[in-house]
Amino acid sequence: MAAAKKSFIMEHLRKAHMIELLAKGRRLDGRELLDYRPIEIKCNIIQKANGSAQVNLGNTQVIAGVKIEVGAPFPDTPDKGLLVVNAEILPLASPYAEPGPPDEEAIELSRVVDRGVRESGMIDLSKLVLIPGQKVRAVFVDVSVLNVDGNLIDATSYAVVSALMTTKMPVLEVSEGGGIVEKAEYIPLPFSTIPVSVTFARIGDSLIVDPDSEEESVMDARITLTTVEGGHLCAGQKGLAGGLTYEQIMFAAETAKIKGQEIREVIKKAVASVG
Amino acid sequence: MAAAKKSFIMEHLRKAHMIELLAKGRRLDGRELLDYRPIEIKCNIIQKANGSAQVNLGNTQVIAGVKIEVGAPFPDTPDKGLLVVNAEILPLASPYAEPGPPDEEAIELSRVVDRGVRESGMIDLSKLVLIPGQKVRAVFVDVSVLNVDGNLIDATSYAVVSALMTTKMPVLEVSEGGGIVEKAEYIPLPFSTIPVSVTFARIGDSLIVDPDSEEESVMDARITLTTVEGGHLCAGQKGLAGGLTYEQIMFAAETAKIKGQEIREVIKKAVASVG
Amino acid sequence: MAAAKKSFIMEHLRKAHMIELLAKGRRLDGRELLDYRPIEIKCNIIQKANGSAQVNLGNTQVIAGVKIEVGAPFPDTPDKGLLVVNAEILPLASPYAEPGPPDEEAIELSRVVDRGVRESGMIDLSKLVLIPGQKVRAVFVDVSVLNVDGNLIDATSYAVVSALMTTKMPVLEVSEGGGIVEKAEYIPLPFSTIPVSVTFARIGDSLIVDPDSEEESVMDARITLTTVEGGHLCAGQKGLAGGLTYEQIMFAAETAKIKGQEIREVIKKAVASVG
Amino acid sequence: MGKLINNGIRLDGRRVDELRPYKLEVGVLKNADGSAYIELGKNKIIVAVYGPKEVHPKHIALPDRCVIRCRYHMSPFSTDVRKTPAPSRREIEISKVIREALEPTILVEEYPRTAIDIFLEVLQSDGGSRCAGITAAALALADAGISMCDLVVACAAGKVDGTMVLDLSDIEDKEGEADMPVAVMPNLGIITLLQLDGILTHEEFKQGIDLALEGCRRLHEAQRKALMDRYFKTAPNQEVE
Amino acid sequence: MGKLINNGIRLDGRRVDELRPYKLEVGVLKNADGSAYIELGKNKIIVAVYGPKEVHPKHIALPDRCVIRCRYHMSPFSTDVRKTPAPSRREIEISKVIREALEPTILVEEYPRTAIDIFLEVLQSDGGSRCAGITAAALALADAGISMCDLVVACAAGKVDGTMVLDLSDIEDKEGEADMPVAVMPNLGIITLLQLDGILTHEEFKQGIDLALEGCRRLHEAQRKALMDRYFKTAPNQEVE
Amino acid sequence: MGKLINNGIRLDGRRVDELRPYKLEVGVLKNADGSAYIELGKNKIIVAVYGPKEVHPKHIALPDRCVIRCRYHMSPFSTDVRKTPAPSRREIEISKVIREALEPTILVEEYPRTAIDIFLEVLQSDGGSRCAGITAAALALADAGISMCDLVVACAAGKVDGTMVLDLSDIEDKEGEADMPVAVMPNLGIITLLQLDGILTHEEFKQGIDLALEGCRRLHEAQRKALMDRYFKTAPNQEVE
Repeated sequence: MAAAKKSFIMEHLRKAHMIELLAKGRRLDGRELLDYRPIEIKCNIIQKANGSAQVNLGNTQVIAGVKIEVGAPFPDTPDKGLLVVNAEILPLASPYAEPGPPDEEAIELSRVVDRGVRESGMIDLSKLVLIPGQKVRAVFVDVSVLNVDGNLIDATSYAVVSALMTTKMPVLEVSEGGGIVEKAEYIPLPFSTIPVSVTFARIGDSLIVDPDSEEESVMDARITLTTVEGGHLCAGQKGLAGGLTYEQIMFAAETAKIKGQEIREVIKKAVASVG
Repeated sequence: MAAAKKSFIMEHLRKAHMIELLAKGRRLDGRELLDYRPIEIKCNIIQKANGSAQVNLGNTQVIAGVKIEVGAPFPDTPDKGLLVVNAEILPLASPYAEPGPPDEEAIELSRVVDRGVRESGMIDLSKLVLIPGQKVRAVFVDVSVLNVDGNLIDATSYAVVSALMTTKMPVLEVSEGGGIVEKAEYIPLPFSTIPVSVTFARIGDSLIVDPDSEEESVMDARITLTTVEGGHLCAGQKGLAGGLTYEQIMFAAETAKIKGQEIREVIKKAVASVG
Repeated sequence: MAAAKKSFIMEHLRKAHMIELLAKGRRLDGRELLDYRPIEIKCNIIQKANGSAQVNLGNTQVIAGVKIEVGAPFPDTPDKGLLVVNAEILPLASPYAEPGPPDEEAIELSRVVDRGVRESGMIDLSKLVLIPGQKVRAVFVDVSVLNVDGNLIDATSYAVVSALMTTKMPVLEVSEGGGIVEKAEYIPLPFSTIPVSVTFARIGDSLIVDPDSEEESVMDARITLTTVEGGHLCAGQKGLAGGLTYEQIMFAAETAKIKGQEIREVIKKAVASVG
Repeated sequence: MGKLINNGIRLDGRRVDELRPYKLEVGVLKNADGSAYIELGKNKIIVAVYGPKEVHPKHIALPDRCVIRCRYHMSPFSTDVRKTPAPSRREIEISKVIREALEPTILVEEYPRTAIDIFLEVLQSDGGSRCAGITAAALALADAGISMCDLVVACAAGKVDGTMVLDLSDIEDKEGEADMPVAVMPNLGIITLLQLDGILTHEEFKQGIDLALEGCRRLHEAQRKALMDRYFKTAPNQEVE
Repeated sequence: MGKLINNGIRLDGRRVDELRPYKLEVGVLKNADGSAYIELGKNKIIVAVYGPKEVHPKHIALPDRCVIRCRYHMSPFSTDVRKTPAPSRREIEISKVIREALEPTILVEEYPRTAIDIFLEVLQSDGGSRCAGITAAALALADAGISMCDLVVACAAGKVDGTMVLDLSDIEDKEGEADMPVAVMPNLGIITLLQLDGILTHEEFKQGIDLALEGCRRLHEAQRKALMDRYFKTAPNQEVE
Repeated sequence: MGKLINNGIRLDGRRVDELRPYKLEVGVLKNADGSAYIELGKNKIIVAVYGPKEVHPKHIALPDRCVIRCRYHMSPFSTDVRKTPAPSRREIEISKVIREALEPTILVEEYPRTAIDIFLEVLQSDGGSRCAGITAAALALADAGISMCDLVVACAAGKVDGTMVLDLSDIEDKEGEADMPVAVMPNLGIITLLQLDGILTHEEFKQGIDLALEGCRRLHEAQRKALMDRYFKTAPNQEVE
């Protein structure tokens, strides 16, 4: 996505104004520094997918869909299924998004969300093996970003996790000849912990969570920290052309644990409601 | 192919002049509204291909070549051979054609001609199976457009059909181990009906067949209707940024039947002449 | 690599000056017309590669690395291993190099060096077959050009030949089931003659060897001739938008034999030093 | 008895001249200048319009009119078997015919030197997704305030088990004899999309177009209602018109 | 006795210094500014020239000369096994050497800030297609009225069964010991293309070039005749020169 | 006993807080405006900087600052299994995080309307190549004379066999529990890169950052020495500072 063309004077004014406001602990839309916007999660909205979820995080809207296929494992992990997360920032999502292959922003988005899920151990890939070294289940999680209003990483992450949690896959049996027979029965994906990412923006000296597009347009640095059930960290990614102090990072790590637990409950509730 | 850069005033004048002329039932090159330009078809011009034909439709020149290979069927049609039609508007064909992968115009051309052949049932793909679900014949029909002077769809369609009708393929035998053995004998492709497309241009209120480049540069809408032996319709495609009335479409459907039968005879004669 | 943007007047002056100088048998950097710049060859510099060599030819710097894999032979040469030479002019090598897939200059470079090795018969590809028609060794020689200062063809050629000569590959055994078992033992690639390319530039009426970037920027034509041990020619490629006389070509052929033998000794010595 | 129609009743319980259930909504995306959403059978399609806006690169701008660009794209999870995200040749052709179905109604001369982008995303696909997409895209254009001389509405007819039927589902499209998508400017009666795949007699061809136009007429009512809901529902109990 | 030459006679019946049958034609395409067609053995190649014309993008234009662009491309049906339409690395290299074989004869300074495009399409391929392509392309340039200081004509020599032969066929190219394509400006005697694949002694190298130049001389006669036929055949029985 | 650490000693003989052997060199390429080379364990990485320079295409230039572009690329022979030359998604992401780790220190406002290109080529890869690349790239920027408010230096810490360790090798990265690359502006103490893959308690996270920063401190000494060697070693036996 091309960066928004900016009026440079207006940009500096807006940033100065926002820094002043944040120093008083307030944000343009009235939120506290560590408040998320409303999070709405709707699961099972795409019947043709094995699992799906739409997440609205304020005006940011994303849909994740899970498709499960049979494929070959990677040569160096013959005893593991495949997990592939891929996000596309659709051209309908923003005046700055353009058709074409994913740019570096979309690739980073996909890979950060992928690592959050993968490193948390949420999905036990060793349970997705059909014939070791030959046939495994491949879990494709595709994300379509429909409207961009900041913090795509968290919205995408929650959609991916919710879609995985509501995924049903057919029981498969390996026949004697090595063929795969699909049964009419469906089982859930083998998942355990729920990883939750929390994304911070640094604007001036203030650290806020869940920046919207206007805040992102003036932020200096970004950091995403993902925690597992219980609060341990499992993934992190600093972004943008600014830095962070040691103290800011430690503060973010503590906050990610607390906010992560709150959001984990939101996800659980949304998933339970379609249970 | 990039649209021709146009002088807008000249374009409007030319169009006004052409509409006036067409209202009197005449065309710039002297044809009647429902006259085709001369159609020349030469078959078997590429010895390395299994079948081939060059079609000159006025100054529009195209060559189709058929290559038959052995491939795997699509998973959802294990009992059918493959048919692939692909047309390239070569950069030597026009000042507006450019090197590179096919643009939307070339893709539409390929797909419209492909559907005309496919939906007519001309080629019985079920007779091209060698080992069901594993090995089938794959019929590649590639078209090189050498000179563009309007109505590429019909020229390409006639070249593809003529090339298929003159195609010879080696007899193949499946050995016990599942290998494929090529015999020295050659047989024709199993084909039945001859689909013939007829393309109309609407310019103002007039409907003409076989538009040349000059007519295409001012046409409002295009419609192609393909008929099979006996006159039933088997494929259709409206194109361009204008519409058609109900009556124009019904008139086109009737005309496609009549002109289609005339052109079918031309194709048969060309094919018969190479035995 | 985009051609250098040039000041046209300066270019003409520089060329005139250089032609004058060359007519007196002298070059800008003091070399004789048939002198190479110093050739430094360091082998085995990349431990993860099966073979490797860095060549510095004046300020031109290239690294070649050999990786040996198991692959399928081409259908029309079931009894031969694979040899693939691929050179990339890295963006760090010159202000005019750009990231992206190889352009025509890099493709020509790869293919000319590839043919020099291939046509010389240096590598006996028939000795790289594991299971005829099914599994063979594939020898990938990748070249990263690190700094461009003229005569990439020769620098790349010497690096590729030196890397191949120092290549060690694991002994492979074909098990009964057709599997490939890798042994802990290593053997050299089966090579015989050492092909050596010699590249000439024509500037005005003078023929020089090993042009640097400044000489290349004014050269009229280029010719590369490769000889095998003993002096026979095995490959040639004329380049650039100028021509050569019959006499110039015959002179180049004789000179390629003499200079080739000198450089062959340099390569042998470098290879022997790591033996 | 056919396998797709029994006693005049189709597999999904419809009569031969019945549409699948549908739902139309206008103004569903915040960033787009105009947007709309359609469900038709299992189809779920969202459409955004951006423009009129500056054109990049500039040399493709036209001095006397705007450029219309259109992209029909399927999300990877929208199909029975996962679709790779890169646009297929099918998607490229459909993008073209959708653009050409909508362009006749846009007053392109009102927006010289600009571009209008129409993006259709198929979130779930069923038979007739190009028609459903056109019906929604016309609403998104209206929502964006683009000058048009009419709406455009689309619907397919086809031949299934020897009978002409309206609005083919996925399985009817695959197993049936013919499919014919039609788009029309409903007030002007101008047909702006016509495709045919499969063999029809001339009589069936006419029947099919008549049937498709009848489907378009009904969907056009739904279009009008969706626009009303968006723009004139000032108070809950006060239906405008 | 070799398998490719027996008693001085090659598989296709030729002597070692004989060309394959050929046919040259000028002005075969309507839209191109210049065009030509060549058959040489089984080769069938058509060439179009467009230009001098405006350059896009503009920043690649040169202030003191024209840019020459060249594309050698094989139709998918031109080869024994179907070739995918996307340009291969081989086609990209051959496009470059053909351009560099033709460029020495073009008076590029006469056309500052413009481009000349040369498009070669191989409709059927045989040994020596790059040489045949160059021979035809020079005619297409002449047909386009481009200022040139000479024509260019090309022909290969090579080593087959230990013998130096002229104009290798497909099988001689594949099974033979060496192949050496040569292009020359026939009146000026300047060599503009030289490639060699395969081992030759210096004596054989010289023989090969001499043989190739002799082939070029004969093909140049054919070039002149083709141009005559196109431009000076005013009346049927009146041979000009 | 773990399989990667025994009695506090790692497979390659290091203690848990020890760096692999390293070597830093400045000014290694002739054409680049600045360049540097680093070896760290088996990593061999060369970095070139070009700029500040004119931007193409012009519309991506910024009126009040320079654009920083960065490419991290692995040579095909740099890895255990040959890597195809086209950039992978991993390389694209790493290019972005390296650029964002370096950009905070560059005084971009000093170079309006220009671009600075940073090219990293991994000639041989080992664990921690992105960190080693950043450490070398900062030297290449300094060598190019780019205005910076500090250097940048990077090092990873991680968890292996339950223990926090410094500067993970390839096998420790693959078989260990967690890897955390960190970059810092050493004099200002600002952290410009932080990534984490794998589960850590908050205490381990803090330990890891402390360990990584200690590694950075040591590598920063090496950076300073490399710059001294390049710029102030006027006579062999005269060490400056």
